[in-house]
Amino acid sequence: MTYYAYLVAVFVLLTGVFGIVRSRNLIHTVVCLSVAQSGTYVLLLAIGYQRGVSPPVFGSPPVKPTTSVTDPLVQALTLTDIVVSATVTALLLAIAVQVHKRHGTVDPNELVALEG
Amino acid sequence: MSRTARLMMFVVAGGAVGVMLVLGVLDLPHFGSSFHPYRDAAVPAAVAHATSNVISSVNFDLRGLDTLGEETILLTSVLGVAALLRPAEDEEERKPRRAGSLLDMTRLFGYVFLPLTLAIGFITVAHGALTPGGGFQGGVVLGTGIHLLYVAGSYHAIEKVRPVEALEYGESLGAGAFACFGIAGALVSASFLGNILPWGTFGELFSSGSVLFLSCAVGVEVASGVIVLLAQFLHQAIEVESHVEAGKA
Amino acid sequence: MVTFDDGVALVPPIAIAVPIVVACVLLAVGRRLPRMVVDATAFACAAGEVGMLAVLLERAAHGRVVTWSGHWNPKNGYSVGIVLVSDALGAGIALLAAALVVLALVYSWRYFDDVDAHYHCLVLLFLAGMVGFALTGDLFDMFVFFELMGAAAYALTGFKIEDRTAVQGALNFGVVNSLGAYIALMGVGLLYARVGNLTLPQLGEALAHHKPDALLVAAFVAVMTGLLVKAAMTPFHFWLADAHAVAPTPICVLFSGVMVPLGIYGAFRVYWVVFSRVFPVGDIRRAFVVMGVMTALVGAVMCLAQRHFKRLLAYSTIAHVGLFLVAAGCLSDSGTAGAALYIAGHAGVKCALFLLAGTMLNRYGSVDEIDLFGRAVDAKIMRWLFLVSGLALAGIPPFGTGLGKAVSEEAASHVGYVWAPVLFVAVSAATGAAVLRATGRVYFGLGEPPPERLSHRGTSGSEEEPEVKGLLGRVRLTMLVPILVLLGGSLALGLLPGAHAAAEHAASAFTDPSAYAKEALTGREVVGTPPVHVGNWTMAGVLLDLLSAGLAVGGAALALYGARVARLTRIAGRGLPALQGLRRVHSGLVTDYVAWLMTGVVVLGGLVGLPLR
Amino acid sequence: MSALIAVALTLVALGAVAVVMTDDTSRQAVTLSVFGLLLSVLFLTLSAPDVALSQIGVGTAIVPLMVMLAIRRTRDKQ
Repeated sequence: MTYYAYLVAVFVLLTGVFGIVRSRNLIHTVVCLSVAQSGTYVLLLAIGYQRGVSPPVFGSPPVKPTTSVTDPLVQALTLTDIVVSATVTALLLAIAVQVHKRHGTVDPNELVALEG
Repeated sequence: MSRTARLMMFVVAGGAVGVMLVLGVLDLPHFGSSFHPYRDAAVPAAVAHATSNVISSVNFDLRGLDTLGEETILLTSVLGVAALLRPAEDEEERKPRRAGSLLDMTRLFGYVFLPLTLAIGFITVAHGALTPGGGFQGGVVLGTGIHLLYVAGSYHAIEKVRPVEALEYGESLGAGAFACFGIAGALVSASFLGNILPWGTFGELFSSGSVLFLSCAVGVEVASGVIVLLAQFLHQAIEVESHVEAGKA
Repeated sequence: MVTFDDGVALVPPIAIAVPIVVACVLLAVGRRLPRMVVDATAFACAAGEVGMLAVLLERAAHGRVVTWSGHWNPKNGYSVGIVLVSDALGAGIALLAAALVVLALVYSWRYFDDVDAHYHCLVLLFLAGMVGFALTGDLFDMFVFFELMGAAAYALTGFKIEDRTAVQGALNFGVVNSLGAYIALMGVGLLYARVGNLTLPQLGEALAHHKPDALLVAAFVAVMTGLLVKAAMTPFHFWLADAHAVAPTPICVLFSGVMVPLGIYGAFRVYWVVFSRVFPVGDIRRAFVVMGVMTALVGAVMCLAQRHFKRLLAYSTIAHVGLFLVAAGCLSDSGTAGAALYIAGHAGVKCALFLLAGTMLNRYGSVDEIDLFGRAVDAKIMRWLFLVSGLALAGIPPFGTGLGKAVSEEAASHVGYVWAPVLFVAVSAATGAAVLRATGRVYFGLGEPPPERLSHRGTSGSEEEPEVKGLLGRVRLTMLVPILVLLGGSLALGLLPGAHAAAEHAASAFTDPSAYAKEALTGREVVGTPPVHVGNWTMAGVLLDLLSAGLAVGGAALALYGARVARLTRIAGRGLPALQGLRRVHSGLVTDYVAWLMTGVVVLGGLVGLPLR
Repeated sequence: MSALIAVALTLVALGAVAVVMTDDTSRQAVTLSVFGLLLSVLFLTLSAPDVALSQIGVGTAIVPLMVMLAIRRTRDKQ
């Protein structure tokens, strides 16, 4: 059990990349890119987890601050990562919509404008 | 490269990368271990600035520059989407057909939950320094909440409520306020993005000084950014008809 | 002189925040302002950036400027805040970015007609990302500014939405760079788990003299992958030709001039500060040099095979990236100094060439060498500018490119790679020959008119959409001045007496991780090595430069008139299938590029990890 | 507690495979939304409430909505 979380993180990253390589639709490529990125969420939060301690928030049920809590930094990094994922996904979806307008198709294998 | 050749290359390369990463991951400290030196330093630092939610303290106080970069990425992407989905010469708008039939229950659901979601959004932003949540999460809830009007009412209803241009002000106001606060902190107390506002007492609503201010700035920016983003995609999906495609389809 | 709370220490964060504030103001009120005011505001902000960063560079030349954001100065060597460390090379490449943005904004003055303030906001946010990436001393902060640069670059690449190659190039660029960044983030996660902190000095100190185990190899390869995808090292380079060939001309200037070199700067910054005391130097040197040679050769061959002038320049950038990797990959002070000089000199010449390509596109509606045969013989000024730039690209003295090439050749042979001068001369001659061949055909009408069968091969440049409504009568002054300034800058770099000595001094600070960490964590100044007094040009360097310029002219002549010589066509015929194979590999499909990216990670992992077995 | 984490991890891994293998464009937005929900559940079990809330907002609501609208825009109009 000790390494299962890290292995799932690597598995999700590679699954996402596999999705990109086999995709037949640019929208699906962008979706698989965000799946690949969620591999990094799992790795970061697994690194920050500590067995049997509460989250580092002392306000909801007001509790005396203690340092036996899970790591706040990985959660801040994952928050930033989720924002980056959402925004880059939105940008790439907008580009994919434009590719469909100009090329009439979203199948990456039929796009031949940039060969050679 | 043919599709099968590409998949073969990926299977070989992906497998080797997987082996490399797994070997690397096996040297990590055990899952759930208590080795977290940064947490041992961050919790006292957050408590020193009277911030109960240590994650918001890390986000807006200890590592404020990361969050400035993150909000600028959000601003850049919304700007990029607006630039990329701007009407091209060979496109014209067409008014969407009458909306389809709508269950009364969905209409009720929409109108009941709309004020509720907006309230939750405001609370999440305001209590960013106390309870889980903060500027970003609250902004997301606010941004999506307004679209319940689209679920309950119709596309016209939502178009009236969210003037896209006014929301660009909200977005640039939020990101600009964050950056200006950083510069002000640097000029006033020689500390860029330093926590120079009064910290208040631990556990109260108006505690944690600049964390609350920056959290609200981010809330405003994220809410308007999300609405402008969804407005662009809704506009593309519903209103714009491109001659290129019309000709081809 | 290390300053935690000195005035200059506040310049780096303010230099990052100012473009963001101006971009927000332009976004809010841009719609109402006349186009002229928007241009002037963006120009003033970029000029202000140049001023601030010049002051920072002048101070950083004497010693690192350290800024802990938010007053979180380290207590007994540990801090929870983010540090910005500006040494001479960091401030220098940030200044280069700001200067190129100023020139790009001057060039695009009244350049796009249908654009509102969004274009200027994106350029300013792109500048903020580049300055942040250059000056930060925190590993995750580098990832954040890396993504900020990326987001602005994807939107700017696809800005000409009516051009069907632009949108496809932007998508390839976006998917490949983002995937590289996410793989780098995995590496950052591994490092954080091992050390418990994210700032480069604290990572370096904690890992110093640490036995390189599987985690450090995986983390090093992952972080390097993200940075070297941005630096367009083979086999991560495919996105660059697609993105450069289709982006608006002022944006290509920013891509080739400073964004790609920032990838190399970031890779070697992370290597020197964090990993230089972990891995044996020989293995990493071999890895960088092997990948550098591959990149240089692929870039040079593809550059000669292009007919689309902007794609030709993009592959020339890839070839030069290979040379920078070999120079900096020598992991020596003089190698780093040579790479720094070569990057600065190359930035001036390559950006001038991209701006010239922009004038070609907007006067003749195409950048295709075959279609425009002899069309521009009347352009008196342009033809000589093209000629000078082609020779400068080949490294003719006294241009900065020649100086950088000479210093890099000397450093590489000093470290033991005696064959390096041959590679440097051959590759820079090849890129110079390609540019001179294109110039000869379009601006001088030399060589036979191309036969019909040549006209269908590869991506032709005639599809590209001109960026100005209606073709220009003559070249506007706002387009000519930046070209002259860029060529003049590269020339000045070569002629400046202290250039080489300054680069050596800056390189010695760049390649010293313990001084970097001590100054960042304790604030006590570390006396750097005394500035070495070395002349700019050596006889051997000048001769090699002249040789490569001569080979470039010879190569161009060969390409223009070679078809007549029967024996030559036979040799060319034999080499054709290999070239066709290489060209088919550059397929323009993002699915292929991602498969190649994973192969690149495996090759990098093998080069770094296997020797440790 | 760690049994719950193991279950959540397995579901996330299966969710990733599901999203990657759905070629039918109409179902991609839904599977992505379910995957976002599974990630939120995993984050809760790893005691990271802030991140779970953010993932629910972004990964379950906004990104799938944008994907659906993009797919609707790029479906060839008969």
